[in-house]
Amino acid sequence: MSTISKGEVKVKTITMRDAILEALTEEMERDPSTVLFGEDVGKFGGINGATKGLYEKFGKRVFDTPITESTIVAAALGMAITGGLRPIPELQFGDFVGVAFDEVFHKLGKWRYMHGGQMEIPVTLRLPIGIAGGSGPEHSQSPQAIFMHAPGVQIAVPSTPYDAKGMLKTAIRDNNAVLFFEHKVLYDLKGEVPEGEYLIPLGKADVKREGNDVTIIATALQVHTALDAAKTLAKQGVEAEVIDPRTLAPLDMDTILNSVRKTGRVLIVHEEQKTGGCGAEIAARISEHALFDLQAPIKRIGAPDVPIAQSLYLEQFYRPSEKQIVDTVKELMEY
Amino acid sequence: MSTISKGEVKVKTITMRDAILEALTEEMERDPSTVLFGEDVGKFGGINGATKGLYEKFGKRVFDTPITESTIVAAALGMAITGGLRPIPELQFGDFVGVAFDEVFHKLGKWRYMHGGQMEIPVTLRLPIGIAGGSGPEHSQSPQAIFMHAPGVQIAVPSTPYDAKGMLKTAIRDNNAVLFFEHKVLYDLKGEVPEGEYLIPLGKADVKREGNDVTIIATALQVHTALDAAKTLAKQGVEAEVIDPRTLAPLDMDTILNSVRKTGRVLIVHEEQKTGGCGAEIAARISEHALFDLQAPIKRIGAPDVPIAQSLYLEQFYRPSEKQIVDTVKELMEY
Amino acid sequence: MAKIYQKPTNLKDYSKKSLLDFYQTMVKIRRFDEDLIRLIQDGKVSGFYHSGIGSEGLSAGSIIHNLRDDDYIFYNHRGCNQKIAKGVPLSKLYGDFMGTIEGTTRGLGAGIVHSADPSRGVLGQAGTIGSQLGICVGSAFSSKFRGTDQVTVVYFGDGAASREPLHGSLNWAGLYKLPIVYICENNEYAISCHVSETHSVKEHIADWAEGYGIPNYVVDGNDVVLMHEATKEAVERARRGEGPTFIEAQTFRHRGHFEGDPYDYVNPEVLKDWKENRDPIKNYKARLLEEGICTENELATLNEQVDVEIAAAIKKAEDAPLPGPERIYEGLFA
Amino acid sequence: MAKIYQKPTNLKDYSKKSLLDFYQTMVKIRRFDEDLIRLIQDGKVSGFYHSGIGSEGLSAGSIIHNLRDDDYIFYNHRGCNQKIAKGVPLSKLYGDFMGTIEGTTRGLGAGIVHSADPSRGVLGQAGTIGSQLGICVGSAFSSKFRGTDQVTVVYFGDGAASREPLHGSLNWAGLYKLPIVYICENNEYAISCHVSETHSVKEHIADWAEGYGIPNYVVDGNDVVLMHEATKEAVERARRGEGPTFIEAQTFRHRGHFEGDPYDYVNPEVLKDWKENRDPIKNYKARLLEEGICTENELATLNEQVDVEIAAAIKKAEDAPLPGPERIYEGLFA
Ligand SMILES: Cc1ncc(C[n+]2csc(CCOP(=O)(O)OP(=O)(O)O)c2C)c(N)n1
Ligand SMILES: Cc1ncc(C[n+]2csc(CCOP(=O)(O)OP(=O)(O)O)c2C)c(N)n1
Ligand SMILES: [Mg+2]
Ligand SMILES: [Mg+2]
Repeated sequence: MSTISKGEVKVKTITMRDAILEALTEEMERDPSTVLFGEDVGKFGGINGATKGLYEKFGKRVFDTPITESTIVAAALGMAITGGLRPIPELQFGDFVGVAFDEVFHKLGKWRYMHGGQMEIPVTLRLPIGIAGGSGPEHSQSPQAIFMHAPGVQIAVPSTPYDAKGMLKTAIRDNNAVLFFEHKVLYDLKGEVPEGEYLIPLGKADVKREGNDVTIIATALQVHTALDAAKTLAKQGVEAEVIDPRTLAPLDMDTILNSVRKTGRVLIVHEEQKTGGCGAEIAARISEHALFDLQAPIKRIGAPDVPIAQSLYLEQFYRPSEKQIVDTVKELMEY
Repeated sequence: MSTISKGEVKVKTITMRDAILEALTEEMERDPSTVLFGEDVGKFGGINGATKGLYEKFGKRVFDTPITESTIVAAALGMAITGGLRPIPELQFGDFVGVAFDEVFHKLGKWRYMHGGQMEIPVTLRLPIGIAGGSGPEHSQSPQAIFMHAPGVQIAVPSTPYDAKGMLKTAIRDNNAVLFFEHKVLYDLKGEVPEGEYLIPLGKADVKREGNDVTIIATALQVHTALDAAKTLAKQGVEAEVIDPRTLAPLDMDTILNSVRKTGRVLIVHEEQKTGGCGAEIAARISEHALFDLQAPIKRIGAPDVPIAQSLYLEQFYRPSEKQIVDTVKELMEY
Repeated sequence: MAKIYQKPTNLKDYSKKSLLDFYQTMVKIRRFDEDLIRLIQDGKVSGFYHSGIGSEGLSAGSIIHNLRDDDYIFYNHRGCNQKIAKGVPLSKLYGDFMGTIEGTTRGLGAGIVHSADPSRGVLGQAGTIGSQLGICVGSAFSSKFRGTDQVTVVYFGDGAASREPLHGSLNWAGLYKLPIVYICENNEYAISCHVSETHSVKEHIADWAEGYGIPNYVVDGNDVVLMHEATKEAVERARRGEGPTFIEAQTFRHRGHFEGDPYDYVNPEVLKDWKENRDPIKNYKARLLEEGICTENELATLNEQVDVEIAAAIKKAEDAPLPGPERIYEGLFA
Repeated sequence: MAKIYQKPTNLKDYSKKSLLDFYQTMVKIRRFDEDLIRLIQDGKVSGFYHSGIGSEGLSAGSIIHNLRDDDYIFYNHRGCNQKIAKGVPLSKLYGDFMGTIEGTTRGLGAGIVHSADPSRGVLGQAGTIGSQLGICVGSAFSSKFRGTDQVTVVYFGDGAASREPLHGSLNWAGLYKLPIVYICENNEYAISCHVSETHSVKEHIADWAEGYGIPNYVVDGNDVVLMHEATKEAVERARRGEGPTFIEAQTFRHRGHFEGDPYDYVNPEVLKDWKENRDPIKNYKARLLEEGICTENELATLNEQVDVEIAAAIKKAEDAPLPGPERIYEGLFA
């Protein structure tokens, strides 16, 4: 970790893993009602190392559970509704949300509402996602888009250490359920994070790059692919605006629509399968609210609509590439 | 059941429940490897009565299971991959697909592919859906749209007795997984069904009404609301084309796009929550493939993005209404 | 395996008030249920209702004079038995069924599940039967973590017991020695299926708990005093920090699974026997009189009090307005 | 509760060939694994690998001369032990790891799960650990329904056993008397957690099966002959239509959970003991020699055969091409 001073604010360059660890540490220090649990999150420090040292620091507030994703999430709900605890469970892979689906989609999302608003659900469920190192069809997915259809759950998908830290801290303090999706490739990505406390609100998109020619909306790892593509495009005279929604629920359509109204061209890029990915809802909203601002069809790039092969060689063909983005933007510019 | 003769083909007027029962009966008679199981599907005949008499007819090929949705679907997969059986499981409410989500989304959809295409998955999972009689947030949902994001599963959502029978027979014979969503209100809907065998292919939309002014794409019960609205609109000089996709996967975009190119105006209506509903993907595809044919923004009507209240009085405000459709179409006609 | 919890109970161990509390609670539960069925028949209540008539002893016995307001329960979907015993105001329950703003959900409506009253430890319930088995470990964990002696009692049917979450729940409960009392309301049927058709057990459902090292027993749930004592032991064990107990309480439905169920899958002789010879209220009343605890008149007075309370509750619930359509947009997020 | 399956085994009950088959299968499993680890270290194989070294006795003993090609297995995610014992060609397994078209998935790649060989009853495996517990009831139901005497053997770790599906699985298996042999590979750890930290059991994991009325026992999984006999009883019971058996087989990982795991959460003394004194191959070899079944030379010859077979398999897998990118669009639907 390197620390440099930028004007007044001291900033340091750390990985997203460390940013997450900082957020967890600070919030657990701040609020003694936080508890963190999941498989191997204790002494072992989590299979992605994102909870390293927390057990040593917080003792019984950090504990390993049996391999029981469904019970883990149900227990988090049960803890939350006593009004006494603020649970931060982790699933080892976001893919496993499938075995706790009823608990996440129907219980975390609906318990408060369906019981007349009498309880709060301050649960932050951490879910590592993404294609990384040949992990195959059930350990590589990005299942976040499904939960846009789930009333009552908030969806965070950070793309940088800075965002991850600020959003995770907000998520933990929030009195409603947050699904916090962490792309595994990003754990090792370094970025600047200021010293000291800051919070990032949920529901505020971030314009990662400004541009007037085309709007690229990208999430998670694809924010970086999009930024790379934008650099390449700039050399060719096309200025792309890159927007990271950061949360899919709430979804900051204002930022997106403002950009679309400016550029008239839209490309949405995500790693989850194209069909039914977050791009579907975003495109649909644009086509409802900014149709006449469009100068070109709305394009989406997502993974192919097939399960993710385990082969390290083949998995590269699932991940949207810089070239795909550049080519598609060029296509859009022809309208 | 009334039987009348229409030209050569004899047709009879029966409920969708009976149409489903006929399809099940015919296919179980045809293929001795079919087995049907679920909670109370045997002697009791299913809580919706859709399997009445099958136990008496087919004996051990129809059986009641413990309350174990996750095991029910897993068992169906296990039976299928032996190459020996063609399972037709039922969940009592489609909402419960949440407790079998991993089995449906990841196992039924991916087992064949991820094992290199070596096995077949001839499973037809029947799932009753929809707002009906004050059943509340966990017994009223229409969860089908989520599965558009699931590679490897086919999604059938019939709206008439005729479609239900023909599609269910096709689904049962298909060597891939089909999720068969049956709207509970439609069980009592009557419609004409021909005597004798017929099959309806999966992946073929049906134009339920022709019209040149606006395209209304609707599913399940909403097909009928849309047809009612179309009648009202016709009186006001607006001719709506009503398209029922019938299957969401495969999705027959050709039929939809042809209509959109003709009318230039699109309204998508479904009972599931608007955000992330099937309308999102359909709108996104239209905005990619027929943007310049549009004369008005793409509109969607779905349930509000909140859990479904249990109150019979309140639940009416979730279901898209004829008035909403008429009003929205009129808005579209102003462009 | 599971031992049968059987012993002579002695009414002399109880104050008269306590004994009459058991009685009045059971009567209140039954009358509530009967009147709700009438409201359904009158078309004033929608949705499906699963009557709890016949199992009042189980709920009254386990809760009354065992649980405090700050103890948690997760009720079953059969009747409002446990909610009533735990003290949720009747008008609020009727309000939920009628969808008026008097209901605990302030007009969203609740049927057999989704009423809640956190101030009385009633933390709601799931529509996916048996899901409470996972959730209850959380509330119990919370009490233990915070160092209170609050107990969580979770009710579930024989059918719900077969759902997969039971395993995760018993494992966590045993492992972390959570203060949970599992009460399996075994009425022999899950909708149309008899337990013998759907459950693989050594002898009893409670046997499933044995492998986890969780104390377990089978008790006649229709004997309100015995049920009380069986639960009392379990609650005390939990309060002492000694972990969970699994109680299988035997009972039977007097009515079908839901109102409207033909209920033709049950042997009429068996049903008759349960109604005539094993009715928890009838038998308890006979015992109170037989052992000279009170007079017929005293019981009649208690009944009348219940009638008055119920009539007032129904009126209050019915008089309250339905919410406006905007209600559906309220309260999704805190 | 669960009884310990312990008895003197007599090598004289077996043909020499059978005894050497046990030996050679174990050696083949270990060499396969060692060479795979070498390929990983050489960067030729990606993904994570969970080595099965140390547990060869369990797989070889349970499968060899017990199961037929048409019996089904659902393998565990640890090593390729059961797949190899069931006869899946080694080149196809290596092909899966390397992602060449020689693999059972014809180039999609498979890691520790997703190899399949239906012709040998290897019906694949799920990435969500323990999901095989639900799926296996389906294959067993199918055999029973079709009136065959095929058996389904399902392997799963101690950790997987704690997942919720176990309950649904044991209940169905007991209820429908399904021909399933449950083999719980208890190597005491699930990643970093010792069973004592995650499992609430009376004494043994196998105790969980008792409440379902399912015969169950605990066996030393590192004694290949004992493991064989324990499984044989269970397989025969299943073939006779008498239903499932639950076997908890004790063993230990020689290596970390995955290649790269520091494996520092295990007491080095304990690990040393398992490696030195309880290695299934080492002990069995000593016994073969001690009881005069064969000579060192004969065993060396068998080892050499294995080396040759493995070298050829690796070459075949490596020589096969990677598929083209279009491969990912093939085979989603039948
Ligand atoms: C996950 C799930 N599966 C099925 C149902 C439908 N269902 C509601 S009650 C019931 C029977 C429950 O039986 P039991 O637990 O014995 O309770 P009882 O009705 O007998 O009191 C079923 C199958 C449900 N609500 N949730
Ligand atoms: C549902 C699910 N949860 C968690 C994991 C991650 N995971 C893979 S192996 C493993 C440990 C399994 O332990 P055990 O069953 O004892 O098998 P062992 O690795 O010891 O052989 C875990 C937690 C998974 N693959 N699936
Ligand atoms: Mg019951
Ligand atoms: Mg293990």
